[in-house]
Amino acid sequence: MHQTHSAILSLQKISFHYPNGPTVINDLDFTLNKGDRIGLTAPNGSGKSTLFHLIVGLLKTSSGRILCEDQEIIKEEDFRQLRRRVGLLFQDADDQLFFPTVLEDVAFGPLNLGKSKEEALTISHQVLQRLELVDFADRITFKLSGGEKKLVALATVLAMEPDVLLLDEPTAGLDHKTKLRLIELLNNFTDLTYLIVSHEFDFLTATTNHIYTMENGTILVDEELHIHHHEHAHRSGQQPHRHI
Amino acid sequence: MHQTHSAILSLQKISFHYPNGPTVINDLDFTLNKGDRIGLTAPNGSGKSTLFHLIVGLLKTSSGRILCEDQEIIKEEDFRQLRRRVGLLFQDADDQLFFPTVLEDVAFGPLNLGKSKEEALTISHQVLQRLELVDFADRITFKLSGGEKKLVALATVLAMEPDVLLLDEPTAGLDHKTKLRLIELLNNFTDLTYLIVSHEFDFLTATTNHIYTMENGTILVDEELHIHHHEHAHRSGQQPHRHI
Amino acid sequence: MHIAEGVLSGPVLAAGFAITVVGVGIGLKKLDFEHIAETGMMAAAFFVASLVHVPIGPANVHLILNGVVGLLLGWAAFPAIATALLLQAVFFQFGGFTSLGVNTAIMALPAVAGYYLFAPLLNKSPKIAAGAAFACGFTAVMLGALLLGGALFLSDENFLEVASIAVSAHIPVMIIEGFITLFCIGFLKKVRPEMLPGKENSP
Amino acid sequence: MLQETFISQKSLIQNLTPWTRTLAVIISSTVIALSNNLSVLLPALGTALLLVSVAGLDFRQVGRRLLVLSGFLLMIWLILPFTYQGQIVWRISFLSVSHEGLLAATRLTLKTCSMLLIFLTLISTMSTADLAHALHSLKIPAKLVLLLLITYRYIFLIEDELQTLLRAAKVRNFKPGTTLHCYRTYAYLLGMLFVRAAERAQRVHQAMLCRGFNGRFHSLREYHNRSLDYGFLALVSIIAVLMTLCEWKVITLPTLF
Repeated sequence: MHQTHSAILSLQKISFHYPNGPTVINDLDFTLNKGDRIGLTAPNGSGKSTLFHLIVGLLKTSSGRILCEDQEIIKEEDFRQLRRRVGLLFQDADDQLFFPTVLEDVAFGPLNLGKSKEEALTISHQVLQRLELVDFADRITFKLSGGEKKLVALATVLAMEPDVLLLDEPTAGLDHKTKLRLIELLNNFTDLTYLIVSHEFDFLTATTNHIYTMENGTILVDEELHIHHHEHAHRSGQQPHRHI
Repeated sequence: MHQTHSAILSLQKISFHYPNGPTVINDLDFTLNKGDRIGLTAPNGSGKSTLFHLIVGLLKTSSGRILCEDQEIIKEEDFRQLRRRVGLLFQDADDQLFFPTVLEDVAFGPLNLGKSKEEALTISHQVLQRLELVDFADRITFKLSGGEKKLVALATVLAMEPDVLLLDEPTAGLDHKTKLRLIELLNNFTDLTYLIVSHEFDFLTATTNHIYTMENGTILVDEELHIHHHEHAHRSGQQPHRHI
Repeated sequence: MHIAEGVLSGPVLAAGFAITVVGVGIGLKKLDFEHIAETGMMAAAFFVASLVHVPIGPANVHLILNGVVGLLLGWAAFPAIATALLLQAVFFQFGGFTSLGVNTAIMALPAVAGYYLFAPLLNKSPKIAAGAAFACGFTAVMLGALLLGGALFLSDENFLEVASIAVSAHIPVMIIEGFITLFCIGFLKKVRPEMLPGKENSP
Repeated sequence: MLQETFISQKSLIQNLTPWTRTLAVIISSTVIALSNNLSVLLPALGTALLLVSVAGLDFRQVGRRLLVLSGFLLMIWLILPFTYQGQIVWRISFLSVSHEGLLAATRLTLKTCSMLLIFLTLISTMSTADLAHALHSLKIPAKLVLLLLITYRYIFLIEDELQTLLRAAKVRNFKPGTTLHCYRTYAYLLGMLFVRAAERAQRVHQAMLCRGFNGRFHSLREYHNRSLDYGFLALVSIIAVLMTLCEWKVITLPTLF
């Protein structure tokens, strides 16, 4: 992948290992350009979540450089600025939501960005509207279903008005209906650049333009996976089932 | 499904709803005979975990009868007796392993069944041996990996020497290796009757003889899913992927 | 909120132990087996919560939360706090065996007092409930600080200045804990009201 | 991250059973807590330091733990010498330093440091599970022991949840400060921690029921004390008796003050 002037995010030879631990991310090079919709698929434990945590500075790289629009991100303050622009959707929505009501949760980000209460509420309502969650504003977040929580978590991220979205296994534990809704939503975000990590190939083919794999702590951009269809027959039934 | 004299567990028209809540289990009929290995697959929220909780009496049925070898289970004391014979493996092993070390966790059940310290230790060591976990006896629970925790949780259930196992999404969050190990273990338990709830069709085909679905709070025994193979071609790659 | 070992006099240590033995005894007696897992888990949660440092001006204080503990656990606050303090001693050497009695009493007596004084008000109108929650957090720390100061003063009258500094250092903490308790109880009221007293069974 | 810094130390101390170590700490810290005589407390600190070196603990880590006391000790040294009633030894303008004040501050420092070191060396080097069982064999009620075991089991898990929630807040640009917004955020975050703990407790209780729990708890551990244990306890007891005799002036050692 070649770096262009429109690279929003550029990772240059980043590596990461836990203190006295094995190397999780190994000389990883990657560039995300404006408008990119990229999928990453890889076996468990190949460092996908770690990669996301490194990008937003929840973990510190052992070596290598992270650049955001040609500016190197080094200090915690740089990462704070970066986090305004790069939104991370956690794998488990329960880890992301801790306010009593949906509206308060969505408004939390804007408030942290220094918006006034009124502005934060306006933004939150807009985001909820966009995700067709207006009726949820006063619901107790904790009591929502898994799928609803996932959408609310997405709303909390979008309320920060990011340029880039990082989605960590967004379909984990979701029912089919919510998955379809998520696909539709992502396809409607024409102004967003995003990077999705997922096991579900079908979800990635429906939402991204390029799919790469991760192996041994690095992204294999040379071995792009091509979108393709599956034909296969079942002797029995229309029952929902899953192949591995 | 017909009831025979060898029915270990028989559910007759059981229903359940939370107070003022919707009906979760609805007129469910089901019989588990000795030696049965049955899989249940169903969408999220179709009441699978609720069913298991009803069987072992963690929730009380709103109506219907639960019989264990032709004896109706009614009072808490009946359920206490039932729980010796019907072991439930929880979805989250962290909920089931509540002691700091493995051995005391495994021995807890036998001790509660009135075994002496020595007997409890003997049983625990035997179970750990059977699951090839002998080295784990003195390990600290919270330092185990997810897969290890699952196997230890299975050990705690087996230490009660149950006739029937209920496994609630046993593969959730497990890596491939542990899944294979679990399949092997279950297939070696020739003396066990079990009922597995799982999303993973392949896991069920590998471990059970019959697979049923749950829908609208009841088990559809008429629409048994048949074990079958999938043939399909990919235009690209040997990359691991998943079909839905 | 704890006193290191080796500070207090024998009689004060003994009195602390006596109070704690009685308190833990009552707590354990009221703790039926249905609630052992819950109390253990809440003790773990409070232990972890006390690791959180909140800023006040340029400094940080770590949370005490004995007001919340009292409201949620009633008399079971005694065994839960004793457990959490023992873990603090093992992990961070905050106190030790000899001061465990006094330290438990310092935190748990106000927790139980807070339970009796303010728990009944939590089911009243939102304004009263909010006021009660704030007052509970504030009072629990204040009483704790006074007990701490008292323990120092009773050990040696010459500790008067030390004791008064220790008490006044807790004044900002009282205010912070008031707000934290107010919001925390408000959260629980919305999200899981059955955790609050009067919603389920008595302590 | 919650860490048991001293737990994996291999030394003579680790060869003693948790029961021995717990009893030794109870005996020695009780005696030190009740002693005031410097000719008792100085040897006590010496013994504590000796224990630390026998245990082979990392001195930097130990020093870090002593720093925990530094705030309190600083306050003691800044206040006690000037406020303690007694014979004045120095006068610096309007401040006067009393002999008794200096003595009290010294006494306190010696006591807290030696007690912390003894606790650290003998108790913090074992897992809390071992401590719980040791306390059980020292007649602490089974219910309390079970409580301690469950609490210890789950603090790591809950701390993990706390860190995850704090990270989630950080990702959304939360920055702690002296504001109501900050306190509200922390309170909600902790509220969520408590709610999750309560929900987990419910599941744990169900799991306990499934394994036949009826409120009785049986500890599996038995401690087989060996001659090393009895020797150590005998040594601790002799020192304790000597200290007590010294404290009560039944015997006297050369005093330094």
